[in-house]
Amino acid sequence: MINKIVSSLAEAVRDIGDGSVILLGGFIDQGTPDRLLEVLAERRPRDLVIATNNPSVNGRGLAVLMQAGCVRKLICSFPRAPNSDLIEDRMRAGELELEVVPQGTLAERVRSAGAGIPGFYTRTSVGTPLAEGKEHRDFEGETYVFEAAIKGDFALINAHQADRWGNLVYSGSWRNFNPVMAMGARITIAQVREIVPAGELDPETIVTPGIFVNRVVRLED
Amino acid sequence: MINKIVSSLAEAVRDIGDGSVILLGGFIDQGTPDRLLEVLAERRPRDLVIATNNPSVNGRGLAVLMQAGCVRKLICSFPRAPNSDLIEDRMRAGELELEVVPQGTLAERVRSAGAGIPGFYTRTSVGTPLAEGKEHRDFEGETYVFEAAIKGDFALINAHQADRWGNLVYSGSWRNFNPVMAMGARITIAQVREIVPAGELDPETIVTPGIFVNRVVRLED
Amino acid sequence: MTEKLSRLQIAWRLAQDLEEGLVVNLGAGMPLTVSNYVPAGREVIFHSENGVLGIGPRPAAGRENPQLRNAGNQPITLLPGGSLFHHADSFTMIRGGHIDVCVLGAYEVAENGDLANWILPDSPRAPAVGGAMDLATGAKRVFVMMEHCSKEGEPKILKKCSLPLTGLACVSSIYTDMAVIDRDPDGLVVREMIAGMDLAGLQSVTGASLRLADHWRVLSAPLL
Amino acid sequence: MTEKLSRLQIAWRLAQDLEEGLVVNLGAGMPLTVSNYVPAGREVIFHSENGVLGIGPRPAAGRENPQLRNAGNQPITLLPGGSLFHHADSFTMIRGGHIDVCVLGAYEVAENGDLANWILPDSPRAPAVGGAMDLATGAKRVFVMMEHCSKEGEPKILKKCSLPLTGLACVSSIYTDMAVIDRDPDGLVVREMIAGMDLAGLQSVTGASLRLADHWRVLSAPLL
Repeated sequence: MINKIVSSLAEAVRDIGDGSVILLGGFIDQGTPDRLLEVLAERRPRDLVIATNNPSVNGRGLAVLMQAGCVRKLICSFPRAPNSDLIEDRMRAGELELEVVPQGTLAERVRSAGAGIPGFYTRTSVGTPLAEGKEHRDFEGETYVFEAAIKGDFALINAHQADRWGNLVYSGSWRNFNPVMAMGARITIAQVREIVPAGELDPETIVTPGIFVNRVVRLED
Repeated sequence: MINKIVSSLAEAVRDIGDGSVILLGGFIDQGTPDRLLEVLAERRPRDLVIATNNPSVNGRGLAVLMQAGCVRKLICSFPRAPNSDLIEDRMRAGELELEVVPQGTLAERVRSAGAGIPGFYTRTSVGTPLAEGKEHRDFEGETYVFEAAIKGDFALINAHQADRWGNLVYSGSWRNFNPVMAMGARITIAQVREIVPAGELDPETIVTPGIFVNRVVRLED
Repeated sequence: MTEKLSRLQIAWRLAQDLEEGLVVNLGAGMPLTVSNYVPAGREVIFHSENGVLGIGPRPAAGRENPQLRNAGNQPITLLPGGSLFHHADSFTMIRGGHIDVCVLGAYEVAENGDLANWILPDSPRAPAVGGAMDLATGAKRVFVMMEHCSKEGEPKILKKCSLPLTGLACVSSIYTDMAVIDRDPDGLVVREMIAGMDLAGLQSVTGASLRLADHWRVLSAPLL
Repeated sequence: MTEKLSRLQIAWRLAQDLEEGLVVNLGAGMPLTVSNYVPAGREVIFHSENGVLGIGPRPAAGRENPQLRNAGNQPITLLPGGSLFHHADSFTMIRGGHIDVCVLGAYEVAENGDLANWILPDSPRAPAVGGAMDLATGAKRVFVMMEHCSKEGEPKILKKCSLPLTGLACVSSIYTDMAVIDRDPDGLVVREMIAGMDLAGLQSVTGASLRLADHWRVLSAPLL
């Protein structure tokens, strides 16, 4: 019987090793996989590359992982937060590399990886510092820049409900990057608030089909 | 008050002119916009370019439009059907141009158009006749082919329920290409089985947000 | 005398130009206030890039849903007809030209429509772009709302931006505390000016050449 | 004597190799029969490219849902855990390498794994590819099921395909009425042969060189 449910956060993140590329769902502090990140931080992996919209704004999750010195590179659209001094200090110390990516470009780069597409052209960022050094190309008189896919070794995401096949539904604006990151990684791990029996989620309303999900762990109340 | 509901099929297709590029939802005969196509055929537009997974297999919809001599070019993945003699005869007579596209490439070319992406790279079709004449490029040791976006002037689709904002839900496997084609056209027109008051569709379960839909027409029972 | 508009009055003025049925994205900060001033009975569909269409009035205190917030992280409600979707679909809407209007703040706007609104080169803070470039480039029309001049009194509407750009030739209209200015193929056209202001006066606080529209009007807004 | 497998027996044999938890796409036609022979109690998730995951048993007569069919247009059911999605997401699954196995028929397979299964150049019919190229290229493993030889008795497993290709170096395993053959970096390896067949006999009806696996077994299937 297929069963993607694991019994603990520690088991869920057991094989995230040094140097892994990790995609994070969430937006600001909406639907972030905080508990997975905090338990991962206890293991002190080194040199992680994190792709996320923004750093932790609530001092939880990613902030804990960064404070533990686990992150070598941050790929994100909005690297600013109440605690972003940490980011800036580490950048100045040469301990953290930052790649700033427009928000929609970040989403599409990850979706591309999930869809077997090595990269795509977009008008977004043309003429700005973020397009510098990237391939430019004209289509029908408009200039576009090439953006390469970002493939994750792991995705850590947050969802509302799951079943044992890994099907997921979200709630409100906590959906955001979560279904996208789920598509772009080799192994996707979801922290969820509720697990329901297979068949209880309406097939018409499942947002992330279980094919994109490897492990599900329910948060303790 | 926003109201995308129009009162007749004829009104829904009123401005589809000669030479239009039209994207069709549906797969085999699952969820095809047959009535919109049949009413369009009555107006005898000329030189239409149709992008669809397959020709009509039930003699309805697209078959009626083709029999009326309205179609100049067919972009599709599976141009074969019980009535595809019509296609082959017209091709031999030089009256119909056929562009065969792998099914997933067709979906992604249309989604790209909807997403402001002029084209993308895929491994699909590399080494086959369908990649001939297209740009090839290597990424990390693999060869990819460039596929250009297909932007529709119109999309004709089929959905289960709609509201006055144009939000759509589908039913079962009749979803297929419909939400994709809805994204890729300048004007999207949906034939639906039911119209419900705004707010009745659960926001979590809407598949095609109304932003992608311009007109909705309810089929008579 | 020339009474400048407050920030809320700028938002009010801009809101009057949002026609029924438009899909509008409001940037974080000042632009978010625009939604409060759409004339009653007019349906405008507000989009938030974190995956929401059809944002309604701010929830009453104590009635906030923690799982329903906008891109500025404020609690929101959904109107009947609202929908939810993920980030890739949200930016398909933006990048694909499905958003009718986005409203952004600006550091600088150039007469060719170039926009600079995301980074000050001498800032010690990490550079943060968010969705600004996607919106500036992808929306059908970009409305900028800002003070006409910087705190130091320097013009923010310029011949050419000096700051790093957000988007090229993307701004369609500028709403300031002194004027409403549209961009056409020949440059910037003043559609409205506050009472007491004339073109020479406005030109003197503007770094790009302005023309006056034939049927220009007085810019006014209710007290807010 | 050498008793060749029937088509259903080939499907049965292939089904035994589908491990619990795999996501499997079955091509139209003969491959669709594979789902009938997965051992009881083993959960295999069947995918259909028109937007379905978790296909269950064929519905009973009179219980068909006209709005729930597979890519071969047959009525289907969904298992608990099944889900529905649109074509772009469905081919994200395929092109993105999320499908563990696809099962396809073939006109020809080459020893390097090239597959030809979509077009006969002398056919008067319009060329039709459907999802074959996406699946051949995108699935993690491609299982071919076919008769070992053509109706004319010619080998279909060849040094090099003569027909237009569907995909390059994509076939992992071949299930025929005579043998189960895997592809490894050095070429084709016979894992199973029907009773009475030896390598020389199989080689004589095969256009590419075959090796025999160290622990090869007899290919057999129940009467179906």
